[in-house]
Amino acid sequence: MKKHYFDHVAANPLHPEVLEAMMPYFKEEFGNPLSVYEYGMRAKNAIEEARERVAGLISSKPAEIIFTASGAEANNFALRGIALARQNEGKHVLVSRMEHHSILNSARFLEKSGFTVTYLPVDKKGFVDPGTVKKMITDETVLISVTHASSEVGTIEPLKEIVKVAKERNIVVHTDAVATAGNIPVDVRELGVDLLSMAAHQFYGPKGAGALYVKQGMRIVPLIYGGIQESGRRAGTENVPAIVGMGRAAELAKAELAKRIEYLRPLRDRIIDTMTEVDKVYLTGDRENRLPGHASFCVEFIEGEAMLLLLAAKGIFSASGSACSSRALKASPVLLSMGIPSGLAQGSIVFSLGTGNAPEDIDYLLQEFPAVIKRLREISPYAQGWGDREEGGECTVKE
Amino acid sequence: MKKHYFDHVAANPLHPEVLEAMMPYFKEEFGNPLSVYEYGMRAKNAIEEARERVAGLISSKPAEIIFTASGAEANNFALRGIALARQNEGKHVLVSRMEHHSILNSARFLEKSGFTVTYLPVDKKGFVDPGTVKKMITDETVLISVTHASSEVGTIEPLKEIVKVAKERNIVVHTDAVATAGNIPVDVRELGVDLLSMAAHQFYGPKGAGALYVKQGMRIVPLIYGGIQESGRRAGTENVPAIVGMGRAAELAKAELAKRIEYLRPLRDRIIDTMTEVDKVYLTGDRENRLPGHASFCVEFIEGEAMLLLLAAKGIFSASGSACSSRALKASPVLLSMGIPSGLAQGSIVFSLGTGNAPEDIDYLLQEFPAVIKRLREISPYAQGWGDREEGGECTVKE
Amino acid sequence: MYSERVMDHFTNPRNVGDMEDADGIGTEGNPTCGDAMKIYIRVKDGKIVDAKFKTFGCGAAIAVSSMVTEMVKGKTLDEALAISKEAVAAELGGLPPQKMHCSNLGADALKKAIEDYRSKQKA
Amino acid sequence: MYSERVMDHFTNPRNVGDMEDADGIGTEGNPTCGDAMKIYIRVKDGKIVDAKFKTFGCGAAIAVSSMVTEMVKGKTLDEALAISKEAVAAELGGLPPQKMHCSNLGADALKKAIEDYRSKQKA
Ligand SMILES: Cc1ncc(COP(=O)(O)O)c(C=O)c1O
Ligand SMILES: Cc1ncc(COP(=O)(O)O)c(C=O)c1O
Repeated sequence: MKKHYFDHVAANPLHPEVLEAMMPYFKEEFGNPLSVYEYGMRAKNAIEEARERVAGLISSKPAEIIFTASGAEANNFALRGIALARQNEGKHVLVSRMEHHSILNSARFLEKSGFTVTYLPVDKKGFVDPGTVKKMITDETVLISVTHASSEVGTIEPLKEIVKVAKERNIVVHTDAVATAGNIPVDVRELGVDLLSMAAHQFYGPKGAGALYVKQGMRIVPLIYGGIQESGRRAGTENVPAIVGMGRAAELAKAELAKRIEYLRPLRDRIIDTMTEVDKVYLTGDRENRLPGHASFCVEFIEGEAMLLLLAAKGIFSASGSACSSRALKASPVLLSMGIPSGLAQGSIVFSLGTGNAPEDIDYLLQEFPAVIKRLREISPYAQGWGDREEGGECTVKE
Repeated sequence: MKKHYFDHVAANPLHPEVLEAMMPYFKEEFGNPLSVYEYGMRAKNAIEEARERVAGLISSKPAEIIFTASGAEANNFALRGIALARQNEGKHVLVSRMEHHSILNSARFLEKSGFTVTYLPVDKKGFVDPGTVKKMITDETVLISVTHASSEVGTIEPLKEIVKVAKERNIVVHTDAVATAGNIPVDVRELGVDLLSMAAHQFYGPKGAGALYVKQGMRIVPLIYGGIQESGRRAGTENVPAIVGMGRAAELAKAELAKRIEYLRPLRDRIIDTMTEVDKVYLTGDRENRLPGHASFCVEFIEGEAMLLLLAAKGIFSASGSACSSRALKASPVLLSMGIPSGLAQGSIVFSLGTGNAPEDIDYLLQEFPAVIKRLREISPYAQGWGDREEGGECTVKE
Repeated sequence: MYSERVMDHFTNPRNVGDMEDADGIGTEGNPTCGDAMKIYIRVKDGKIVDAKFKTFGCGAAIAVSSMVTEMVKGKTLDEALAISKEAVAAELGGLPPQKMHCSNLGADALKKAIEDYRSKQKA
Repeated sequence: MYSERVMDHFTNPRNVGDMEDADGIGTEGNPTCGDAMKIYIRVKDGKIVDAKFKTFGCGAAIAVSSMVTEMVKGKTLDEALAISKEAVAAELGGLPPQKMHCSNLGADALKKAIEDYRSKQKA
């Protein structure tokens, strides 16, 4: 059966040219970048070239890029590194309710370490309101972290406006751009952010390579201590092939960005247009201001994992923010933060497209998906309405 | 010119079978292990198989292995994760003076966070004395971290005895086994340690894959927060190919361990026997109880980087703990901790062998190295003795 | 993740549907948790002669419902009451550990259906 | 890491050696820091006519010593005093930033050698 992969927020296939760029570093170029002889120098040069390419993708200086092993590491590093570096100026942090777990759980760690965290609300289209940010800032606020786009709903946040209100009060702003960097234009000067996280696997680069942009002159406490790699800000033998791959992927993304967006948007729009025609299927997140390949829905009366699996049985691969599909067994906090009722949130499904998806793949999806919905609704006890369950109940998992 | 690579502590070439095992995960098997459909399941299975293999290498249970991106990350995680988890029981930590930077600098971070750290002395052969450990334990001690072997001097530490004195007082013991795991037999039950760090690139596995063994039931606070990867103990999209590579490398290392050791030891011994015949060339670390492929020296009156570079010009690649070769511009704290005078420590040179080194490579080294020493001594102002400089002076780097 | 038996019962669930004038109806779970099921039974001479279900939930929840409705047919009420979560999971060739408790509500819903039947009998 | 010029002066250093009855001797640095050099000069008619060095140190330190001893030949003492670290580094095609200050002691050692010569003249 032909595979139709629509889960690019979970994983991207590696671009063949990226793999090609990496290969020498799995073979003859195995040197440690710290070594002073030729193997080391070539490895070091390869990393610095990658740094330039990654910087090029977001219009930063190369020295402002710190490589990490994942988006999650970059997010932990940013939140904790800045909070620690600035704790003498205040111990209040603002993060939005639609942040990735790596931000939310880092924020909880900060709470345990004596910081106060305020969680910014999200409106029903998935936007954080800069006006609300302004109201929630206190004299103690040292850091604001708002995602550039959540991978679950795809809405692109009004970061520039958020930075504007933050800068009136001299507050550092971090953004999690894991879902956007390499997928839409990201320019750190234009956004005005001080820190920005990214992950190579979100733009056809390898797993195991992420980066944190840290504006020149900004002090940050390391997350991983050790040697002098990454100017002493992130220790550990560099994952040279992965970093090289990230560099090449960044270069390709920059060159092809407009073309990729132009290709993906109409495919995405077809999915949104067709699926929102189906009874009680709702788009999540904003219609216009969203990631180019991202179509996310809540389907009433049925559950996400069941959809995923029936679709997978037809060779269609997607994601869901439902409790059962998350392995964490909790419905997506992102969806709940937008005011989506908990029962409806269980019917979450996300199609995230990539350049490998052909228009025929979308035809197939749009043919099969309504049938899956129909089938599961036939099994559902709520297909006529939620009844007294409309508000959802208390969720007690019995041990 | 033929290359003679004797710097396996800095980087190992990837075993071709390891790369082969990794390749599918750079191509068709690009799934995210968290995904519920087939791509995800295969990626998840691949990780769990790797976990079994890594566990097999150190005789632990698979569930006791947490994958990280480097040895440095594993060390940071261990020190800070255990210190935080146990801080209510006491805020004193013991680490040896010959630890890797990732331990020493994590220890400094703990000091800044309100812990007291005592640094265990090292004798002139590079051993930490269990009796001294016993004396330095206080009622407040919650964690002891002693390396299994330093990659700079190669001495294998009496861990079992250290664990014994720690266990009399119920203290958690971590060891940095980055230099030993995959190179000599490492059995966590036999050693009795509670935590153990390792890195794949030290046994012909890929960069970007490390692991921390955490004994079943031991609570540890995460270093990287986020999703539920690694049972919620280490977040971030798993670097599937690197983890698979680490698994395969562990499997190969386990199968070939005895053979590899038997091959390397005589080569190492030839280097040691020949070089210690040269005037004022001293072996660093213990003669017998050392890593099988590790020959480290201090050469009096000349400087390490100069040796490295002249050797490199002859196609011989090695390492040094001298200030100039470290990029951190400080002489190896490990050598100084052993009581080696600072001037002599600048003459550090380390040859670390691998299975790819042929006996002829050693012939070549033993022919060229004495000539390099002679040449540099001809340039040195101290070749007749250190004179009034014998004790070294104050090192003031002028800006 | 799921066994073949689970996938079979999920993709081809048996006994899906509502039952008009059922003798007992039991519901368990709720949408907030992601799993909710409704089981209908028809009882004759102290034995369950038919069972149907409607389920909102993941693959495991649907497979469990399907399997429970299969297992009860022909059983006495007491025999049916003795069906445990573990027994259902075992018949399905096992369930992933994280699904064992939250999605495995079939036995509970069945119990409620039997209670419903008995309370109606008393009335 | 090093430029070709540095590598040339390191692998084939010029003017290595001690100088018997030198007119001036200057030493700078020490083994603790990893770099120490000794520069000898011979002066005739106010000009440096010969220079030699002995250096303990890394590639940069040896190359710097070699270059400084080349640069001073034929220079007046004042001209020689004007040779800066930066000038030596420039002649070498640049030095890595981290080596700029700790290994680039040639100009300092030269200064000391000239001072040594001048103080002897006064005596
Ligand atoms: C003994 C020891 N510990 C820790 C490390 C750090 O490991 P990594 O470079 O993978 O972070 C090293 C470096 O190779 C090492 O030799
Ligand atoms: C918005 C966002 N932030 C952070 C992350 C974490 O990145 P990683 O999985 O590389 O740790 C993800 C995951 O893909 C993400 O979608």
